[in-house]
Amino acid sequence: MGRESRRADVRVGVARFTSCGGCQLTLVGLHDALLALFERVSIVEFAEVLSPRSGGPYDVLLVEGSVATPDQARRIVELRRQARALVVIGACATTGGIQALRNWADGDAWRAAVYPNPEFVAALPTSTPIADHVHVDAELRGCPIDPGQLKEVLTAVLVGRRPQLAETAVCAECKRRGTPCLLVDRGLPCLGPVTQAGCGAICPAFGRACYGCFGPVATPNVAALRAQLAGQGRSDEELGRLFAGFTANAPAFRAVAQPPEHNE
Amino acid sequence: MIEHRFETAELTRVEGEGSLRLRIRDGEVLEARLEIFEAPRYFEQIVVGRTPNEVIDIVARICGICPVAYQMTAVHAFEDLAGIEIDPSVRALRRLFYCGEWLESHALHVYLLHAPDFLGYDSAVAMARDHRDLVERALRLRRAGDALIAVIGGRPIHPVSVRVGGFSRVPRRTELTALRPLVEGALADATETVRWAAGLEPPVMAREPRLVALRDSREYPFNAGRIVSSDGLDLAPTDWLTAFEEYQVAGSNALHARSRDGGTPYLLGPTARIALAGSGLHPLAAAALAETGLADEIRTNVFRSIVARAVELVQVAADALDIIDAYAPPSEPMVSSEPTPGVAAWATEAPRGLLFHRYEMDERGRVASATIVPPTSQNQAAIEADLRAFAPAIVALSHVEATRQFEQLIRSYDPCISCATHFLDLRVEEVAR
Amino acid sequence: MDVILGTPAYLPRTRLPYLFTALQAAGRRIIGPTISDGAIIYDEIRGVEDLPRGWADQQSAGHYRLVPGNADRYFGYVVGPTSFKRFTFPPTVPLWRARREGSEVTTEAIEPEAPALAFLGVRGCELAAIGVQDRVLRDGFVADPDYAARRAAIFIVAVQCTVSASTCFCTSMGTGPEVTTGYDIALTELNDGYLVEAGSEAGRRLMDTLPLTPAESVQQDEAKESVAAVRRTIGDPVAVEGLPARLLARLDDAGWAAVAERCLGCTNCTLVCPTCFCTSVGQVSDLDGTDSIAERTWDSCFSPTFARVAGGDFRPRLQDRYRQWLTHKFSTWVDQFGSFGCVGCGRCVTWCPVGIDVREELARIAPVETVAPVVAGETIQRPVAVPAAPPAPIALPVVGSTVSADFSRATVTRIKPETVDTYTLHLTDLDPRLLATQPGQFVMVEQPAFPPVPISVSRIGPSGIELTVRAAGPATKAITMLAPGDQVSLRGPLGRGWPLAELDGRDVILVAGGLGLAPLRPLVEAVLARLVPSQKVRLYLGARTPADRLFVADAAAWARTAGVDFEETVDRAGSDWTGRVGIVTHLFDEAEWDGRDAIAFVCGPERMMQAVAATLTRRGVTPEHTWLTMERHMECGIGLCGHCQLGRVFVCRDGPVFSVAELGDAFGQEGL
Amino acid sequence: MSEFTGSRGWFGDALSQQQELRLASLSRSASFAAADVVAHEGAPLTDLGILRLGRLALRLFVPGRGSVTILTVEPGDVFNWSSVVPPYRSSSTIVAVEPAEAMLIDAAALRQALADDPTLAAVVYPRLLASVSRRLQATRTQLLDLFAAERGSEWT
Repeated sequence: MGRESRRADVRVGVARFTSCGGCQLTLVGLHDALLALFERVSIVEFAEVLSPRSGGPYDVLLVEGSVATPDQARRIVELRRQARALVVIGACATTGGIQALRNWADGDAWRAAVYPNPEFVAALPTSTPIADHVHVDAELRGCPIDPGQLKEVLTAVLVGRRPQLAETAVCAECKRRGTPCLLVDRGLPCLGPVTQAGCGAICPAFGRACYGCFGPVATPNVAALRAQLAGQGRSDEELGRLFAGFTANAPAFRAVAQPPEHNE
Repeated sequence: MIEHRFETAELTRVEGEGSLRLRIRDGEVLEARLEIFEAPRYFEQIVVGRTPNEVIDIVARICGICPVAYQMTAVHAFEDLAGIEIDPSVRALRRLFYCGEWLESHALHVYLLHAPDFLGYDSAVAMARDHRDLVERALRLRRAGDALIAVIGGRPIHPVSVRVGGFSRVPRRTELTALRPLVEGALADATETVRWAAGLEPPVMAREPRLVALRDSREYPFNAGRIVSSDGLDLAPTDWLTAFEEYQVAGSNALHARSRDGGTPYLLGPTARIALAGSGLHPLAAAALAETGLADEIRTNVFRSIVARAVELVQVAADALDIIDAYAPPSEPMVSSEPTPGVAAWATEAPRGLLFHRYEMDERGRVASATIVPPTSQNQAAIEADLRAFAPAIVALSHVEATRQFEQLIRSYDPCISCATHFLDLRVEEVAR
Repeated sequence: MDVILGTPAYLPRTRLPYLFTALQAAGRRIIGPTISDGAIIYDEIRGVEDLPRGWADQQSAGHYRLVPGNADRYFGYVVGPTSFKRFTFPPTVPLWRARREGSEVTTEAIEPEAPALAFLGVRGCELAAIGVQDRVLRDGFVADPDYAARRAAIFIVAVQCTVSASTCFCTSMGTGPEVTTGYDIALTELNDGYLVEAGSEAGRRLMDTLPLTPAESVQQDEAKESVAAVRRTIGDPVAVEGLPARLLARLDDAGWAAVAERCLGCTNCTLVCPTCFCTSVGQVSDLDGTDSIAERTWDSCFSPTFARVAGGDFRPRLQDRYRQWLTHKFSTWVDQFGSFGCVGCGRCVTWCPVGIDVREELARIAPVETVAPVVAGETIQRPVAVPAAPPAPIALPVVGSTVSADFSRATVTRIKPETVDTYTLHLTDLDPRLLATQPGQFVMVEQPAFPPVPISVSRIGPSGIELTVRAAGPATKAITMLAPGDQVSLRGPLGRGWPLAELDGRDVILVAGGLGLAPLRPLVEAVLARLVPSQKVRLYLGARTPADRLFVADAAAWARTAGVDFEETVDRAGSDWTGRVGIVTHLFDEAEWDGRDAIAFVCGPERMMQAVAATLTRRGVTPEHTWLTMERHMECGIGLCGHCQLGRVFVCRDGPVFSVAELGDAFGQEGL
Repeated sequence: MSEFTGSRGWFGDALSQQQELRLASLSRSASFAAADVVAHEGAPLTDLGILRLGRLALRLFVPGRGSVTILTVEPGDVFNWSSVVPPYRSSSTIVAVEPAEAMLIDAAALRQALADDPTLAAVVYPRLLASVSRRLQATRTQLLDLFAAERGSEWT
């Protein structure tokens, strides 16, 4: 039935928008699976690691980063046309990233604050997720993405099955890992109950509160968590900052996120 | 009149987005510019109003390759301001943490980004077909680096445990000793990497660059030391700004750094460290370097920087083993601290060279303003100077070959444009009129 | 001293290390209380120095702190976030490995690991919890081999509670504080040492090796009194009398939405619960998908995907999920396993980040004085008459040769397209048990790298069976892409089929919608094979369009059979279709027949079955004689994973065929 | 006219003899051959129909998809019920898919009769409403598209 042949020429691309590059580097972090992947697919675009760039069309295009310049807004539309499946990877691509905090501010002011000659800087006043611009077929959350989840998505694409990606809250991973709840036993402001799992509940296992880098679960009860944290004596300002993190621009968090005032 | 114009569309195998613009007329270099058009992310602004621990989380995101460098620089700046004495075990763990990042970063650059230039492949994928062993070695080294960062910080990229005063959690001794076989393997791989790299044939080049690095009397520089240069500079790690400044290059998103003495270009990174702080090398790394007989050429020929990186791979693997063996967990993972107003500044050695942070902290202990100077923006001037010097010899070659060598030159600096905003787009276009 | 079962002895505190030595000498690793991350958890401990000596735990809803307690005591705490299920039912367990080489498929069970462990410090509520899980996972319908193996390797050292927390309610649930049964050794911590009792022969033998002295009566009295004091302190916070029925009567209570306002849906309550057993199976495969390992992990009825199927979600709202959890623990668990699912340990109260207290929710939603008030105009009309009292517990299907939890291989010999996306696979080389499949039963079809898919058997022949599959998602699509000669792995036959014994010469009404005809086809064939002249068979089929009709040739033959009334309709058609267009209930809502002595079998989408059942009721068919097959998210197919629960039943285990009477309130209830 | 009354009549036992005669006086029998068009979508209706035999298809024209049959009228069903509701135009095209026989009631006269005789209206309207209601229920169910295949993402 051609189970083997039908996957031989899978063209995979990796494209980067506004980001730190950490999510695409996660590919390199797949270690042995990376070599297996090299043998299994043609990586036709991955500028930061490979030189030859044959471009599209792509069977799978992994897109990292947010849309933050006018040129990127045009480029993503073109890439979408060339991609059969477009998978967005990471907090920047799925929510706009930490740089989306500019969406709260006057973008020009921020530009002027950092650059002496802001007129040379071609940037949009907002940083937005890829899905705000084109249809996306799947998303990998996280800042950065989890190597296991990346491997799962690539395997699922090659095998032709649905990627198995957790949709529970981080709490479920804490419990499986055996980490006691930090909200309960230390009163820490943990975003785990409203944050999507997938990281393996790293932060609580390392003694600190989850800061929401995988973004909100599908139906987060942010209001209830916020009320609980406020009831423990936290100020509105602190709670606003708590949600103004790496996925602040995800709608459920955006509603309550408030980045600190800046000196402009 | 012949004008050669090189504009690479997008420089590949470098971290970030930028381009090279080179114009040569009748053998004279009119313009040599590394352009960075990475979309800006305004990190200096994002950190305003944040607490030190929030800053540590945020600045990691400047770079997916060297997040540890950003976290380490920031945490030491804040601890310096607050006058916190950290536990010696925490200090050792931070050094181990940084060793992990150097392993990762150097292994990636040496084998996956840079080696194909020397061996005549256009990518590691192509190289892997003939030299699977090299790629496997790279991945083993990276695995060791990833494991070291993850055991301390939870994950290899954007680790989570660094806090002002220590770590939110420290590993148990058994967790570290479990990694020993992996790191021993990395040491063997690193030692082999030095031999292999020394045997690579570089293009000819000889110049005497100005070098800047941290130097510490006790050890090879990571988190501590004084800022020194090949021409006699000697500053506290907090005082970078007294000798250097940042400026924005016209037509670019990048802020470059230059020396206040009139802008003499200077070079950071493995070459500078070995030249200026080589006395602190681990005996195994020093022996590996001596065996190559290339201690001088590393400095004068930037194409030999791959050897310097390889020596540093030995350095960090050997260093890591020593730290693991001597490790005893601190009594408390973290000492507490109070919000402190004032100026927090520090410099550490990122894999690519000296990284400087400076934060003005308001009366609540929140960031009022920030200056972050990554190594690549400091190296930029040196890269452009080298391009300028190197161009006339290369321009006679075929366009394809010339382009390849230009790219190889740029890659020799391991530029991280993500950091510098932070990418190179090398639009190579030759125009003869 | 000679240890006699049931006669307590005494171990001075200074000699407690001997217990560790004795257990370790017996080749056991010890799992017991130790401090980690600010809480007393259960983990491997090596000696008394790992115990939380001198620490107590302060607990209330959403709050836990370690505080200094009686400095000498090792067991001066109550319970922490871990439960011993972590070691009998670990968070992740590999179940089977599946491989494909060419057309050949192998599926091998992975041998359970069963380390010899000693649990130290098991409280009364925790012993009860182990007992509850024993009934679910070991002594139930199908035993979970991994659980059974691990459980058999456990030695239990119980410790009587001499302190309690504000969150405790074991007294109400009848599980504590006294440790009464199920242990090998039980300790009671006294001022200077331990009262030690053997609860099993193994316990007695171990006690023989300890430096015990006879227990004095004053020590025995002190032990009794300290436990009795705990009982008095806890009181009786939950009124359990009649609780299952009270809760089921309140499925429509506004309180569910109210608690959902506060509930984070985080899964903490279920995962700290020592009895919750819901799991999901994931496939870990190579890049080619030819080699995969199925891993079972802890899941929760609060997970967004838990009740999801290809077409939607049976419990889309947080209030649906909370109601599922609470009603399962305190009501439907009793129907399914003969006890409450709650042991009153209070973990779900303490470890809820927002401090939702089940005791308060139960009192608010199902108060004792409740006699479900009926207010005119406020009752909810359901399409089917709802019995006033909860129906009797459901008889489990006959277990035996008709249900098989093992995987076996079969070969695809033919694939026949039925519609544009639906195919019928003919399978041969079957395990003989599959040839004994009853109409209405199903199989789990497993392919390497894909999740197993429940498929109803659409024909049972002398040498093979047929499966009719719609390519609704990747896993079902992969099945439809198999070729003749390919093997598949099957687990089955599973579930309870159509009650053929109930036919009894009655008139038969069969109603199918869409793919629902697949599980009905073997029934139609069985009915027609035993048709007696006095019997009428009325067959009503609905489909989306003429092109979506299944088994067209079979249907034509049925229509020609004497004694069969055959009608079919489609939802819409082109102008070339001269048959009926409209909904399936219109085929018989104005018919002449009287359904009072008839038996009806219905299969189709749930909303369609509700309409059909309502129409059949109006035509006189009784709820007891109206049989349906239900769809829910099936993951294991053998009643062990919890996904397909529908009120009092598990669809895979107790069904998928149910009578409307059996389902009662659950049929057509939103969010169940 | 037994079509109107009695246990098998369309209006059941509710019609008085006088009312039955009145209705009968407005009615006539009609037969249709297969493929005969009984009504055109949007066209004025002159008769209310009650099908006795055969099958009528209610069709809507969908540009690009042609004529779609959304419902069939079976013996005992009413058709052209729009003839008693303004604007008295057919809401679909009605085609006989097999030879059919129907009772047609003059719509204008019926409307007048119903206006004149509230007791007649009190019998006819509920019956008509029951029939329309049943059809509405069916339409709702069809709208749910219960038998539709679930649509997943193309590649997953």
